[in-house]
Amino acid sequence: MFAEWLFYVFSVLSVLGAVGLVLFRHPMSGAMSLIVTMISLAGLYALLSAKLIFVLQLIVYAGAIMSLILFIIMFLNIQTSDLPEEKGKLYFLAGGVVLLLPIASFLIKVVKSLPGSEATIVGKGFGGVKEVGLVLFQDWLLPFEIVSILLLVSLIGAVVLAGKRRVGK
Amino acid sequence: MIQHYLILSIILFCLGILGVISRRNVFTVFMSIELMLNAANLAFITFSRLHLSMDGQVLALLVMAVAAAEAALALAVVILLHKHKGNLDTNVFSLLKG
Amino acid sequence: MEHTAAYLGLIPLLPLTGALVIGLLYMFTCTTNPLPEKLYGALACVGPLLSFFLALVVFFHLKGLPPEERFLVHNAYTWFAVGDLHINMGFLADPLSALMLLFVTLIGSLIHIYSVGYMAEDKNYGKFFCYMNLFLGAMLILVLGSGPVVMFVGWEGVGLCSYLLISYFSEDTNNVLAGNKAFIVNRIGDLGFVLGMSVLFWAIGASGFDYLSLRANAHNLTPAIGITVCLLLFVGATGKSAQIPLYVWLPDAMAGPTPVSALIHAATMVTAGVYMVARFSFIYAHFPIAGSVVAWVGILTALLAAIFGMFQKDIKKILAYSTVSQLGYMFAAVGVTAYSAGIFHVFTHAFFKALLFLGAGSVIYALHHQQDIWKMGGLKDKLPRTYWTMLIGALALSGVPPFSGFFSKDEILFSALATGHTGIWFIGVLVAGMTAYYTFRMIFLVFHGAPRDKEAFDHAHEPPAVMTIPLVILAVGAAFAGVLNLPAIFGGSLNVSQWLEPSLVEHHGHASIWLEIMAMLASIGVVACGVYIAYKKFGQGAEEPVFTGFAKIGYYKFYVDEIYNAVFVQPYKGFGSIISRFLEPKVTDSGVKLSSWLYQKAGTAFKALQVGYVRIYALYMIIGLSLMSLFLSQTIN
Amino acid sequence: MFEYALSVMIFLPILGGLAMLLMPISRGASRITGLIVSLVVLLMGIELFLGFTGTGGMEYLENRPWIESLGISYGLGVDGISLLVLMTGAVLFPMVFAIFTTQSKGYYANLLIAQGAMIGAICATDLVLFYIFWEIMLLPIFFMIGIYGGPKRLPATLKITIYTIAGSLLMLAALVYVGVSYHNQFGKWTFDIVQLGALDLGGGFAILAFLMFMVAFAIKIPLFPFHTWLPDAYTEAPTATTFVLSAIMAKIGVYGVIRFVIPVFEVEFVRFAVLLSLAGVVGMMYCGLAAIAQKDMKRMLAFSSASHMGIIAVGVFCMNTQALTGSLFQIAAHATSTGVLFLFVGLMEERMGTREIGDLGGIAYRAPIFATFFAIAMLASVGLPGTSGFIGEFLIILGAIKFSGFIGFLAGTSLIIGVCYMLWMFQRVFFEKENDRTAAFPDLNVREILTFLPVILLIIGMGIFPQTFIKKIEPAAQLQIAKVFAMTQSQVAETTVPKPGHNNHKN
Repeated sequence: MFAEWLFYVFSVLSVLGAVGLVLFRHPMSGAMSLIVTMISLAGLYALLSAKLIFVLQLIVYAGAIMSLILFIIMFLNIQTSDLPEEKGKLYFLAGGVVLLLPIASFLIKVVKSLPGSEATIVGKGFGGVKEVGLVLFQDWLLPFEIVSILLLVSLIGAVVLAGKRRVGK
Repeated sequence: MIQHYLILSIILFCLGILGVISRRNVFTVFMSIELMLNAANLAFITFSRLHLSMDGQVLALLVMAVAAAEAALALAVVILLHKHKGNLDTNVFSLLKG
Repeated sequence: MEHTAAYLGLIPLLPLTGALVIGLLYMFTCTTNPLPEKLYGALACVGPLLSFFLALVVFFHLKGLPPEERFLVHNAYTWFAVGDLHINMGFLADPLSALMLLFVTLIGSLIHIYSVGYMAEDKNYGKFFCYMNLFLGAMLILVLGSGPVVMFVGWEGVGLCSYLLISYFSEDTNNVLAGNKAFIVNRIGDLGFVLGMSVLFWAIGASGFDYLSLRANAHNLTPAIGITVCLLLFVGATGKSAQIPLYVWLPDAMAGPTPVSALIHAATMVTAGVYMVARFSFIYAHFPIAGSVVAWVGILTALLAAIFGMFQKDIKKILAYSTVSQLGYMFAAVGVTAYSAGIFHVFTHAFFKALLFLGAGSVIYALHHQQDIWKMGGLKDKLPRTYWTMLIGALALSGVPPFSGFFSKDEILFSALATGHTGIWFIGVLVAGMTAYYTFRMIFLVFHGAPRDKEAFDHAHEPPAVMTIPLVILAVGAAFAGVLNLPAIFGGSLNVSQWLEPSLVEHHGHASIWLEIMAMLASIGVVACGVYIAYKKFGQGAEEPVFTGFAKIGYYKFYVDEIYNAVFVQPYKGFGSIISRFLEPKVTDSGVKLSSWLYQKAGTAFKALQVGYVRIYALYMIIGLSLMSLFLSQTIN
Repeated sequence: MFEYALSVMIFLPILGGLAMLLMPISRGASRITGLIVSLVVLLMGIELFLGFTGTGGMEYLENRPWIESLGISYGLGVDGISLLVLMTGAVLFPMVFAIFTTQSKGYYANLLIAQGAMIGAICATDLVLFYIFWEIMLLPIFFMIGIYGGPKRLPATLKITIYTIAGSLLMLAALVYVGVSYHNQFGKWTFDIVQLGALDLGGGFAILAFLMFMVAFAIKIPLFPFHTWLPDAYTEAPTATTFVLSAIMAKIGVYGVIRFVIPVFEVEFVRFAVLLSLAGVVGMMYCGLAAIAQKDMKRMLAFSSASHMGIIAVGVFCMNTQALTGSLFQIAAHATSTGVLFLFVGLMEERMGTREIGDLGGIAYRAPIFATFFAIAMLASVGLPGTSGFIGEFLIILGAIKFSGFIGFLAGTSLIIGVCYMLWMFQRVFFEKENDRTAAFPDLNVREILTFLPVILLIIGMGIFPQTFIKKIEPAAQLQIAKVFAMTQSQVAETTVPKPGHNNHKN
């Protein structure tokens, strides 16, 4: 019961954060509201007994990635005048909603047809570091390694892109 | 109950799409994509709980790694964009125009 | 017998080989080191003379057989065979083709000899004789062919040679145009021939498509098909033999060298149509309606050409129209089923018309290519041999007894009367008078009176013997050939007609002997009038008149050429231009142009969608997904 | 060894051409290579012709399963229908290499590839295999027109591409339909043409598929009104390509109709025969009339070629042995006459730098050998007896008369129409006064004489001894016609007997 209550709180918060992201004009406000969503999602992960992911969501997403974004936003020192004028935003929003409604309703229909199940918290033996780690390093070893290469490539890529260019080229 | 998680995931995903197609601010677009990734992660984890299998969580983990890589690259691009064009409008990128 | 039959293939082959040899020699040497003319002349005469000799052998062989067995067939090989259609490259000698064979090779040889002299100054000597030999070969195939298809080979072959020889002096555009005209008009006729053959084949050709089999099956023809076949074949004949409405090419064909006019456009090729109708007598005789059409077309052509002939001033044009006119007679004859009379006229006409042409050639040769009779005159003393031989020819042409033309023409007119075609007889007699008039108009203007062009007159001289000897031989033929077919009232027994009997299917008319004598006297009287009028007007020398009224229209040949030009040629060319300037680029091609235009427009339209903003592309994806979802939602539940 | 003759004839030129492209050899060496390869193919073709027995069935069969799950096989064979088409493909190519000495390596390589693909299309007995070769055959043609063509080559290439690709795609669709129908009726997959003959098609889809096939072939033939690519493509293409297009590729269109359309779609074919033959006749007259208004010799010949193809098509649509045999014979005759005329025009263009009829004149005086050869080819093209052109034309007209008097009459007018423009052109080019340009025209040299002589002799030989060829093709034609009639007769019998409840199914 308490878990259910928590679920509604987190979901409302996350939706509000997402709506904020879409609506706020300044990216700084958007980022702040996205952090709300992220943290709420972390809560939801916890409700789903995914302990490791709950931690990682907080550390990696809400912590690392979002602070990187915030850092860049502040680094660029974005003024309101730098922001693009978004005149047709409302039309796009309204149109987007109209277009997304059928998709969402279809997906929801699909979800509804799935077998229902209670989401009670599972204790030991599920979602911990050990369980995830076992699966990750046994069944998912190759994707894991590929992702590590991807990270390396993006690291180098970011350095090359953002680094100083020699003049004249 | 578990279906509500999935519905929430759908809603968040749609909001992410909405952000991508309606906003011209690079940061917002970028963050909307992050939102969509998160929505997907939520679905993964919900299914992982539903089937009591770790695979979904592993996938979510990988998605996070990819998101981090993406963030690094995307932000580098944003910096470049700002350097060259002086603003943050996605409409500046119109090289795909036929 | 087998032995003689094998000669049949050889007869056309000899001149063809001659043509090949001369042609190759000429082709490879003419631009580098031309060979001597004597060589070409000698080579050219060998083939025709040998053919003539072989023709004699064949003729006498046939003569030695009983009348009903007088035919020789030589099938060289199967030409082509498809389904029921089985065509042999076969040659048939029967009385009809043997007679044709004889005079074609004889006159052909004589004209070849004559040409050796006449063409002496021409630089393309070899080419000329190559064509002449080729022509003779084709003509012999035409005559000897054992079936219509083989005949058609010769038929088209002579047309080709006619084209080549008419446009022989090809540097002058008019000559080439005349050649083109001849070929194209002939082709129109050939279309009739081909269609006629095809219809005939599907009707009765399945069990053999040669004359003998066709003749055996001719009774199976229904009237509708039979008449169609007759008329279609006759279209072919009008083309080749210059009858209404396709006669227009023959006068223009005089652009060729004079021996060509004599050989091709007077003696041999143009009579092919008559020969063909006679060959198909087994069909024509069954369908008198078709025969009447042939006869009327023939006699009207005779009349029309005679009218034109009275007003011409070019000596060769006069003879050309006279040829058309005489051909009309022949068709009148074969139309009223008097095939032997028609063929006999072909035979005599070949002599006297070749004679007249060669004589005219001598005159032209003597006057250095002057062809206008109003620039001649008084040549009687300068060219005595030419004069006398031409006079014999003129008398024969006019139908003055006892020259050959009288007998053959009279036979035709009497046959018309005897079969009840009074109208044809009447026109025929009228034309006889007109013929006499224009023939003697020519003779008087050329040979009598005072010379009109003094300088040319002084330089005129009798041509060499190689040219005059053939004249003399032909003159003998023209004078006495009639004896071969003396009718009963002169104590003869129609030898030629009897000879031809086995080849033809004839219905003889019956008429009293008094009628025959009356008719004969009438035509002699009319001819005499014609000669007299000509003598009165031109005998003592006359000045060139200025044509007015009817004479002018006659001189301009009723403007038929102009009308044809306006009605057929110009629209034809116009169609061509319309198609290539308007229809092809604007209408027919519009389908492709339209489709490419549509693609372009659609491309422009879709280009507007390609705004270049990624988020808009994402929007398109969403639109697609949305539509798919709408569709898929209906499948759920 | 000789049982793989067809495969060798197909792949030797293709591989030779590809190798030529890859290898760094000079243009002279590539010409010699091309000449040798095409001569080998020629010799094999002659050997094949002599060994051909002409019983009406397929000979030199090769059959190997290829894509077994769909019943597609690598099947080759020759019968009377394809024999003469194959011979034109094998015999005429060496001339091109012998005459045109100054082209580039790619040009010669493309020619070789085109030859191999054409022979493949001619020999294929499997519908899919045929389609593949049919498409391969187009590629070198596009390249040759697009790269080596005249000043307006790009629009011409675009036009021929649009046309032929459209046709090919329609054919592909129809081909799939045929395969699927066979699977539905007999429960197995095959594209073998002999087995497809057993198909019993009916209904609107069959008509649609038939029309798709017909459009594809009509474009290639080309049949009125799908001919508009032809004048542009023929005019702009380099001479050798025009030669290949007119002498061989157009014929494959006609051949395709006989080989693939008639056996499968007998009923539809009979139903549309009148319409199709009318299209052929109208095209013949239309292109013939257009030819007389042309100022460019090559363009005139292009229209003339289209005109002749119309008459050949009529022979196919008349559905009797004579007309069909005539068409098959005329295919070879037309290839030798009009094809060679194109080569002559190419020679003239090479020597004098112009093909405008108005600029020429008097060539016959300077170049009697050339003029004689030209005249013989021209006379064959107007169907003069004694040349190859007559036999085919006569048989076609004869057959057309049986089919319908009206069509026969119109077909017969080709006798007149052809001669009009040809004589007009001959007069302007070979007769009349010579000018500075033509006065310098050199006659054929020994090499050229030796190249052209065999074909000129062939033109005359085919006119005088046609039975040599006809006896090899006639049984196959007879068989084909017999099949059509057997099939349609049974169809008619079926439809006339009323079957309750099934009446509306047919038609």
